[in-house]
Amino acid sequence: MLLIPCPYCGDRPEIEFRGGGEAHIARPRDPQAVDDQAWAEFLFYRTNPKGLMAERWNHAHGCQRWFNALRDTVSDRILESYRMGEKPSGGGSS
Amino acid sequence: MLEIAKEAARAAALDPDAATPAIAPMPPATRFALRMRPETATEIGSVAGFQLDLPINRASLGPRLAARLGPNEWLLIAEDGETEAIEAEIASALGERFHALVDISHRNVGLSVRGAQAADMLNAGCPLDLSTDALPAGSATRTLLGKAEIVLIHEDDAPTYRVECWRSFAPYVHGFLQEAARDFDGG
Amino acid sequence: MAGRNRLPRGGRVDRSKSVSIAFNGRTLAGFAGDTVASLLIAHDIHFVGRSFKYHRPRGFLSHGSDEPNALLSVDRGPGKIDPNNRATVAEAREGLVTHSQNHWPSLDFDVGAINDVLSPVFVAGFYYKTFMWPRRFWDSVYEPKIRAAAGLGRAPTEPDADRYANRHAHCDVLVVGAGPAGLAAALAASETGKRIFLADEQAEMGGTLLHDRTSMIDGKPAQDWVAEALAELRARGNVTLLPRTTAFGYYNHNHIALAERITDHLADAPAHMPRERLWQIRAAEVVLATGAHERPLVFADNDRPGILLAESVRAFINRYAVAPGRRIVFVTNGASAYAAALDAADAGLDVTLVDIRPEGDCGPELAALRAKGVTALTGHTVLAATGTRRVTGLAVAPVSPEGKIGARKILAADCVGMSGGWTPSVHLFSQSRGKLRFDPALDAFVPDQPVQATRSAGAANGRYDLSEILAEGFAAGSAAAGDSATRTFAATPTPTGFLPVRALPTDADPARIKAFIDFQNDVTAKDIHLAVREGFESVEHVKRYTTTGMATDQGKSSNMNALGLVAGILDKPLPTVGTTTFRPPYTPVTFGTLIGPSRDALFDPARKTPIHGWAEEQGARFEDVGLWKRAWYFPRGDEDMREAVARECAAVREHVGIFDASTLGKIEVVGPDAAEFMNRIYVNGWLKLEPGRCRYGLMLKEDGYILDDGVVARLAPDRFHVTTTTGGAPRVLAHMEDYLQTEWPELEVFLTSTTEQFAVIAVQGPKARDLIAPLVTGIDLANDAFPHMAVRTGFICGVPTRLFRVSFTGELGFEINVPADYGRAIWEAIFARGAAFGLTPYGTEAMHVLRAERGFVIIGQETDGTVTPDDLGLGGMIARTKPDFVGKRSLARPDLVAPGRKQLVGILADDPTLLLDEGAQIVADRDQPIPIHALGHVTSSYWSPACDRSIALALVESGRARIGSEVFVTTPSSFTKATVTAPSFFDAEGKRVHA
Amino acid sequence: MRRFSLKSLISEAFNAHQGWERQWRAPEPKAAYDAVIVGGGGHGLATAYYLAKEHGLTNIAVIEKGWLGGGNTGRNTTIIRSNYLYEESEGIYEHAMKLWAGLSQELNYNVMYSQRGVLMLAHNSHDVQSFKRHVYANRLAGIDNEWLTPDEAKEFCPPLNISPTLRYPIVGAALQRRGGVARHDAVAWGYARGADAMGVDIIQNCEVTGFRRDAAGAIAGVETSKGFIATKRVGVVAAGHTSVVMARAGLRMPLESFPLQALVSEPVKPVFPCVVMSNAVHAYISQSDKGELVIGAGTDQYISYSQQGGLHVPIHTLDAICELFPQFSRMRMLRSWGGIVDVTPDRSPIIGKTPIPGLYVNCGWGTGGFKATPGSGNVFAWTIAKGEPHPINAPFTLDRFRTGRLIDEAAAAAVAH
Ligand SMILES: Cc1cc2nc3c(=O)[nH]c(=O)nc-3n(C[C@H](O)[C@H](O)[C@H](O)COP(=O)(O)OP(=O)(O)OC[C@H]3O[C@@H](n4cnc5c(N)ncnc54)[C@H](O)[C@@H]3O)c2cc1C
Ligand SMILES: NC(=O)c1ccc[n+]([C@@H]2O[C@H](COP(=O)([O-])OP(=O)(O)OC[C@H]3O[C@@H](n4cnc5c(N)ncnc54)[C@H](O)[C@@H]3O)[C@@H](O)[C@H]2O)c1
Ligand SMILES: Cc1cc2nc3c(=O)[nH]c(=O)nc-3n(C[C@H](O)[C@H](O)[C@H](O)COP(=O)(O)O)c2cc1C
Ligand SMILES: [Zn+2]
Repeated sequence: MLLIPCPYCGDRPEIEFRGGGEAHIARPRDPQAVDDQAWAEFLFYRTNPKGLMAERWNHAHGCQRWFNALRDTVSDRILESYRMGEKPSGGGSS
Repeated sequence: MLEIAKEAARAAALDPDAATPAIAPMPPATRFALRMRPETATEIGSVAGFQLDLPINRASLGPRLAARLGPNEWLLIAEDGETEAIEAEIASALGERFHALVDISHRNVGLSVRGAQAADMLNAGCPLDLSTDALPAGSATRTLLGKAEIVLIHEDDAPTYRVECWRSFAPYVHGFLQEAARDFDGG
Repeated sequence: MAGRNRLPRGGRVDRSKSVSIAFNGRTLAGFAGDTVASLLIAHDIHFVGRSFKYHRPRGFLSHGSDEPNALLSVDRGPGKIDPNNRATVAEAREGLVTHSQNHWPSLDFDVGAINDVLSPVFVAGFYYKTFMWPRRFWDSVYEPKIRAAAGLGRAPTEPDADRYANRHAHCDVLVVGAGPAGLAAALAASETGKRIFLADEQAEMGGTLLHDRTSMIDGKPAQDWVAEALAELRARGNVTLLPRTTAFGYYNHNHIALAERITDHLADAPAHMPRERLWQIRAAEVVLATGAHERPLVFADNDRPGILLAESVRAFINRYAVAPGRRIVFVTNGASAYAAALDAADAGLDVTLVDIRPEGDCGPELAALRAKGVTALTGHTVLAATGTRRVTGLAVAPVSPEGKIGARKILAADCVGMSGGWTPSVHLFSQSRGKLRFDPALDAFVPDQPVQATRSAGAANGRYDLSEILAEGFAAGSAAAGDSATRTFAATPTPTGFLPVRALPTDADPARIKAFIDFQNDVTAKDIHLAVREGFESVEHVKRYTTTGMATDQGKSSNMNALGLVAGILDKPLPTVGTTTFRPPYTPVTFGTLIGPSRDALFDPARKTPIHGWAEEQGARFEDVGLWKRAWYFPRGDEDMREAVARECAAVREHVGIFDASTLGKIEVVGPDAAEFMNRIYVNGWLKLEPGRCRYGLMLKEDGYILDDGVVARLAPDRFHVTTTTGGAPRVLAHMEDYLQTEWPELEVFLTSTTEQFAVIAVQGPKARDLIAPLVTGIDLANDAFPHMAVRTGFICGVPTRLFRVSFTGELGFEINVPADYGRAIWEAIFARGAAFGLTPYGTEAMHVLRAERGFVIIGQETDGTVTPDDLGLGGMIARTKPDFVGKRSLARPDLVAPGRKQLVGILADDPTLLLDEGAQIVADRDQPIPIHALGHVTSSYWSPACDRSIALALVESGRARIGSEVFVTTPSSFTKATVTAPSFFDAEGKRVHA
Repeated sequence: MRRFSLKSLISEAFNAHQGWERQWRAPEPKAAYDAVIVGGGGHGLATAYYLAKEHGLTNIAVIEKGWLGGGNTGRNTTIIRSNYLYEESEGIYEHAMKLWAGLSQELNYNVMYSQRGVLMLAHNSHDVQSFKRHVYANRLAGIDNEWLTPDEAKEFCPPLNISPTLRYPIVGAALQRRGGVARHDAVAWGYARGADAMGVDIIQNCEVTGFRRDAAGAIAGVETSKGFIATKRVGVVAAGHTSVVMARAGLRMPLESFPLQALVSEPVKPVFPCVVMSNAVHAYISQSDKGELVIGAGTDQYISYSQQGGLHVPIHTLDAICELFPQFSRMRMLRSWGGIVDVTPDRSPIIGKTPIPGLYVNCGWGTGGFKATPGSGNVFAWTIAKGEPHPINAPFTLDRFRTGRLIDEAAAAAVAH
C-alpha cells in the first residue's frame, strides 16, 4: 500500500485515495473545435510511461482535494506531490 | 395537527442503550458542513463561536466544535436544536462572502470511543498513526474505519475520540468497534 | 511417558507441565514448550507423512518454519480443523489432535506409493507429453486421477469457528527476527526512546541462541544474555514485543504485513481472543535480522525419515531435549555442523561425522571433535542413504581431489544430520525490491543495495560469527533509529569454514538415483538435469517445469541447491543464473488472518434507511442495491411477489401508495456559480430554471454516454438540491468534484452530499394530496400554487421539509424530504392517516413497474454505459444552444450519429400473458442460421396491472423506425413473436401527474 | 521434432530420459527475417506458430526480452470462456475456444485444457438481467451458456453457500460448461516447440529497443539488445509493455498498464470442481490440478510496471472468497504475485494495423486475454500475413476510439476474465 503525500494532509495511506490517471491532459478549451482524432486522443490516449509519471490523485477519504504527484512507475517511489494548477518543483518532465 | 418534532425525540440511527463503557453513541447534535475559501476563514477567524482559522486537520473543541477537514471545509458540531440560530448567525456574519452552509445534522452519527485501549481499537480499522505525536488531542480528520468512511476527532488524552460517520454506516462502525473491543476486555 | 528419546536433562521445555497430543490416534505425552515435532521425536516417531508425487515416506527435515515435509492435519475442535500444519512450528498443547496426510488408506500402507515404483515414468513434466489420447479422456479420466493424487491435506469443510483481528500500527523502527542480531538491534534502537517493534515468528525470542549451549556473550551463557536482553526490552516502555509473529510481506513504502498467532498454542483459549491477528505496520525504518536457513545435501535417498538438517538435530537436542536418534551421523561441508556433533556427543549419543572437505580444508573444530572421541571421516562423500521408513545408515566413500570414489562402507545410523551450508534469509529484503549480490565465499546471495528504508543484519546479511552479528545488529538498530551508536560484544567465536558443494559425488549413475532437491514436490537432481536438457535453461523455467521451489516452503530448503545445479549444468557462474522471485508471504498465512473481522455483518456495511425497521416489521422483502437494502415488495398473507406487486401498483394507480425513496443520492450545490456549474455538468439548461421549480436532469460522461439522471430542484438562485440514482450517488459526486476542482476551479460553487441528511417519503397516487394536506403547514398544496415539478419548503407534522411535487409513477405525487431522524415518525404519521385513503406501502419492484408503464427509464437498467440521450429518445432534453457541457463533443463522434443505433422502444409480446425475460435478445427473424444477429435486447419487463398484460422496454436497432413492426424475442427454450411499440403504455400524454 | 507419446515416454524411462531433445532451440538472431514478433508470451508465440503453419511464413523470429511466457501468460488465473456479450467478442473468444478444444493434439503438447465449467454468480437483479442478456446473446451465436437457479448452481459446485442470509445471497448463476482452465506455461511452451519445429527462431533475453523506418516511413527493422534485425513486418504483442514498445515507434496508445494480482493457497485434495466468478463481490476462484486454490484479485488503482501491488487488493478479494466459502477461511495463502495488464478504455483488445505501414499490434487484452491466446494468435497471423485483418478481428481496430464504435464489454456487464 502506497504512502501518498497529500499536499494538504501530509503522508496518508493509499486506501484513503482514488487514483485519477495521467495528469496534465488539458481538456480542449473549445471541444467542438477539435477533430475526432484529437478528441479521441484527449479522451483515451495516454502516455502510460515506464518511469516518471505525473498523475492525479484525489484524497477521497481525507480532505477530498484533487492533486498531482510525480511517481516512478517502475519503483513506485513518489518524488513529490503538488496542488492542482501548480507545477512540480523539480525532477520530472511530462 | 400532529407535531412530532417537539414531542418525539429524534430517533437516532443507533440505539443509545447499545453503549459499552468504551464505545457510546452520542446524543443528537446540530451539524453543518461549512465551506469557504481559506482566505475568508483567515480573515474572519471565527463565526458563531466556531473557530475557523485552524490548520487543516485540526479542530477547536468545546460546545461549538469546528473541525477543519480540508483547505475549504469545516465540520461544525453544536448542541441539538441550534440549527436555525447558528444558520442565522453565520449568514449574518458572512454576508456576501462566498460560502456554503449545509445542514447535515441528521446525516452523521457520533460515537464516543474512550479509554486506554481506544487508539488500538480504532487501529483495528483505521490506518492512521494515532499516537499522540502524530494525532494529538485537537486533531480531526476524515479517514477510514474498515470499510466505512469516518471523521475522527481526538478530543482529549483520556483518551477520548469522537467518531462521526454517515448514519447508514453507523451500525457497521459501531459493530466494528465492538468487535475490536473484544480483543481487550472480552466484551 | 515423556517418550524414550527424551533426554534426561536440559532443554527449554517445562518438565513440570506435561501435555499430551494425539497423532494418528495414538496419545503421546510431552512437555510444555515442545513442538509437535519434538514431541513426536521424543517418542521416536520420524515417519510422519508422504511426499506429494511419489508418496515416499517422509519425516522431519528441519526444526522451524522452513520445514517442507512434516505437514500434519490438525484438529482443534469443530470448525477448527486445517491441513498442512508444520509439525516443527505447531506448538504441542494439551488435547491437540493431529493426523498425517496424503496417503490412502493409511500412512503405513499407502496405495499411492506405487508412484514411487513408477517414478521412472513420472519425471518432471511427464504430463505434458502424454494423456492426450483419446481427447475426451483428459476431462473424464486423466485429469480426475491426477487431481485426486495431487494436493496434500484435506481442505476444511466447516465454516471457520475462530475469529481474527486486524491492527494498523506505525513505528520508528521495526526489527524482524529476535536472534542475536535482532535483539541487539532492538536494544540499540530502543535506547533512543523511539517507537520500536520487535517481531519473531517463534514462540520464544532468541533465535539460534535458544539452542546454543556453549556460546558465551559478554561473559554470560548466550541464553542468559537473551533473557536479560528481553527483560531489558520489556522494561523499556517504547518497545512492543511480538512473539509468534511472522513478518510475511514487505510492501511499498515500508508497509510490512505480519501475522501474529494468538491462541493456537493455548488449550483453553478465552473465547473472545482472536486466533490470529494481521498487523499492518508502516515503519519509518526496518531492520531485517531474519537469520539463515541451512541447506540439505544432495545425495541418493536423502529424503529418508531420520535425515535432518544438522542444526535441527542440534536444536532438537539442546532446545527440546529430545534425541532424534541414538546413532547419529553428521554429514557436512562446513564447520557449523561440528557444533551440532559436539552437542550430540555431549548428550551421550553415538556420533560420527563425515566431512566432504579434504582433511586440509577443515578447521580446528575437527581436532576438537576428535578430542571428544568422535569419529570424523574427512574427504568422504555420501553415496546413498539406506532404509525406507527410517534411515538405517549411510553409504559413504572416500573421494579423491580428482573426484575418484573409493570403496564404499556403510555407517549404521538411525539419524543423519546434514549440512550443505547456509542461505541468508533475504526474502523480505528482496520483497522490498532490494537488489541481491552473490557472495562466492558464502556461496549465497546476500543483500546489496536497499531500495526502501531497510537494512539487514546478522546471518540474514551473510554474517555468521556471533560477535560480528551482535555488533552489526546493534549498529543497524542504532542507525535505523537515527543514531550512530556502536558496541562490541565479546562472544565465543563461531566456526564458519565452508566449501560449496552441489550434488555429492557418487559412483552411481546420477540419472538413476533419487537425490532430492525439493523434498515436498519430489523434485530430484535428475529432474533438474532433464529440464535443462530440454531447453528450460532460465531458472524460472526450471522452477515451472519441475515445480522446484513451488512447494509450501517456497524453496527455503531447495532453491539454492536447484540454482547451484542449474549453474553447474550450464557451466555458468551462479549469479548469472539468478534467483527466482521472492514473493509474499514468507510463510503461508491463513485467509482468516488476512481478512480479519471482515466477516458476516462486518463483511460489507449493509446500509439501511431510517424507515427500514418499519418495513421489516411489515414483513417486507428486501433487495440489494449497491450497499443499500431496499424494500422490494410487501407481501400480505401468502401472496407471492407478482401478486403483491400487482396489488401495490393498483393501489397507487387507484388510491395512494407510500414508498421509501431515502436511498436516492442527494447533493447540495451551493454558490453564486451554481447554475453555471449545473449547466456544464448536465445536458439540460439550468440558468432559466426558477427557484421553486424542479427539472429532470441528465448527465453524461465525457465519452457522451449517460452517467446518471435525477430530479433537480432549484431552492434559491444559488442553491440546487440535486438527486441521483441510488447506486450512482458516490460516482456522481466524485464526477462533479473532479470537474469542479480540476477543470473549473474558478467557479464559485461548493458541493455537499446530503443523501443521508434526508429521509425521503414518496406519496403517490390520486389521493396523495388529500392524504398529506392536513399534515403540511406553510405550503399551499393547491394545484396551481404548487404545480407538478415544483418544490417548496415548509413543515410536515411540525418537522421542516423540502416538499417536491414530482412523480416517478405517473401519478400525482409528492416526495417528502425530512431530516432523517424524523423519517420513521413522519412515515408512521402519514401511514396512520392512510387507512381511510387505501394507502398502501409499495416497494422498488412496484416502483419499477409503475415507471415502466409510463416509459420512464432507469439508469443502469435501460442504459449500460453505451447509451446516449438520443438513444433513449431524450435528445430533446439537450440544451443545444449551450456551447459546451461534459460529453457534448463526444455526441458528435461518427458512431454516435450513425444510423442504426439502438433506440428505446416498447415491446409487446403477442401473447399478452407471456412475461419476457429481461436480457432477452430481439431478432428480426427466428429462422436464421446461427450466428443470428441481434437487433437489441429487452431492458425491462413486467406484468402491468394497469394494462392487464405484460409489457417490456427494449433497446432495438433503429427502434423508433420499427414501431409497429414484428420481431422475435428469445425465451428460455425458443422465440416468441412480439411487436415494437412506443415506449409508453399508460397515460402516454402524462396527464395524471397534473391532477 | 520428437513426438511426445506414452510410448516415447516409456522408452525414455528405460533410457533414464537421456534421449529427450531441446523443446526449442536457442538461436542467435539472423540479420533479417520475413517477419518479427515482439513478445514471447502466449499470443506472440501462437502468432508465430500460425504464421508458419497456416501462412507458410517460417523465416520469422519471436523476440522476447525475458523468458518465454514470463509475462502475463505465466501469471494468470487461466480462466477460459467465450460467453461474452457482443457479437464481435463472441466471434474472437469462440474462435479461440474451438482451437483450445484440440490444442493439445494440435501441438502434441498437453496443455491440460480442462473443460470443468465456468460458473458466474448473480447476486442481485442487475446481475440477473445482465447474465440472462449474455445467456440469450450467446444462444444466438451458438455459444453454450446456461442460466442456473441457486440450487442448480449448488449441485454443480457443492462448496457453494447458497444460504439466503448471506450479505449478497446467490440468486442464480450463468454456467458455460465448455469453459474451464488450462496449464498456462504449457501453452507458451507448446506453441514455442511447435513454432520452433517449423523453423521459427525464438530468441529470449533480447529486448526490442527501437524501430527503423524506410524512406516511405514503413518498417524496415527492429533494434534489439542483440543488434539490428531487418524486417518489413513487425507484430507487437507485448501486453503490459505495449505502450513502451509503441512509444519507441513514436506512437501513443489508448492504454494504461495496471498491476493485477493473484494468489494461490497451499495445495489440498480436490475440493473445488469448477471455476467460480462473482462480479458483485469481486472474486474468482478455481483449483489447480496440483491442488492449490487459484484466486484472482482486482487491479491496483495506479499505473505500475512493477509486477506487484498492495496487500489490500488481495485482501479485498479474500474477503469475498471467505464470504462465499466460509470453510476456506482456514486455508492459507501460499504465494501472491502480480502481472502488468494493458487496459483499453472499452476493455476490448486492439488487433490490427497501426498508422505505420508494416507495424501491427495485438494488445489491450487487459485482465482477460489468456483465454483468447489461440484465437488471437490465429487471426493476428492472418492479419500480418495478408496485410489486412481477418473478419474476426476486423472490428478490433485502433480507429474505433475515434469513431466511438467501442466494444464495451465492461460497460455492458462489468465482468472481466
Ligand atoms: C493476475 C492475472 C490474472 C489473469 N487472469 C486471467 C484469466 O483468468 N483469464 C484470462 O483469459 N486472462 C487472464 N489474465 C490476462 C492474461 O494473462 C493476458 O491477457 C494474456 O496472458 C496476455 O498474453 P500475451 O501473450 O499478450 O502477453 P504476455 O504473456 O505478457 O507476453 C508479452 C511478452 O512481451 C514481452 N515484451 C515486452 N516488451 C518487450 C520488448 N521491448 N522486447 C521484447 N519482448 C518484450 C514480455 O516480456 C512478455 O513476455 C490475467 C492476467 C493477470 C496478470
Ligand atoms: N556457523 C555458521 O556458519 C553459521 C551460519 C549461519 C548462522 N549461524 C548462527 O546463527 C545465528 C545468526 O543470528 P541471527 O540473529 O542473524 O539469526 P537467528 O537465526 O538467530 O535469528 C533469526 C530469527 O528471525 C526469525 N525470523 C526469520 N524470519 C522471520 C520473519 N519473516 N518474521 C519473523 N521472524 C522471523 C527466526 O525465527 C529467528 O528467531 C548466530 O548464532 C550464528 O552464529 C552460524
Ligand atoms: C495458475 C497458477 C498456479 C500457480 N501455482 C503455484 C504453486 O503451486 N506454487 C507456487 O509457488 N507458485 C504458484 N504460482 C505462482 C508462480 O510461482 C509465480 O508467482 C507466478 O508465475 C508469477 O511469477 P513471479 O512470482 O516469478 O513473478 C502459480 C501461478 C499460476 C499462474
Ligand atoms: Zn488530504
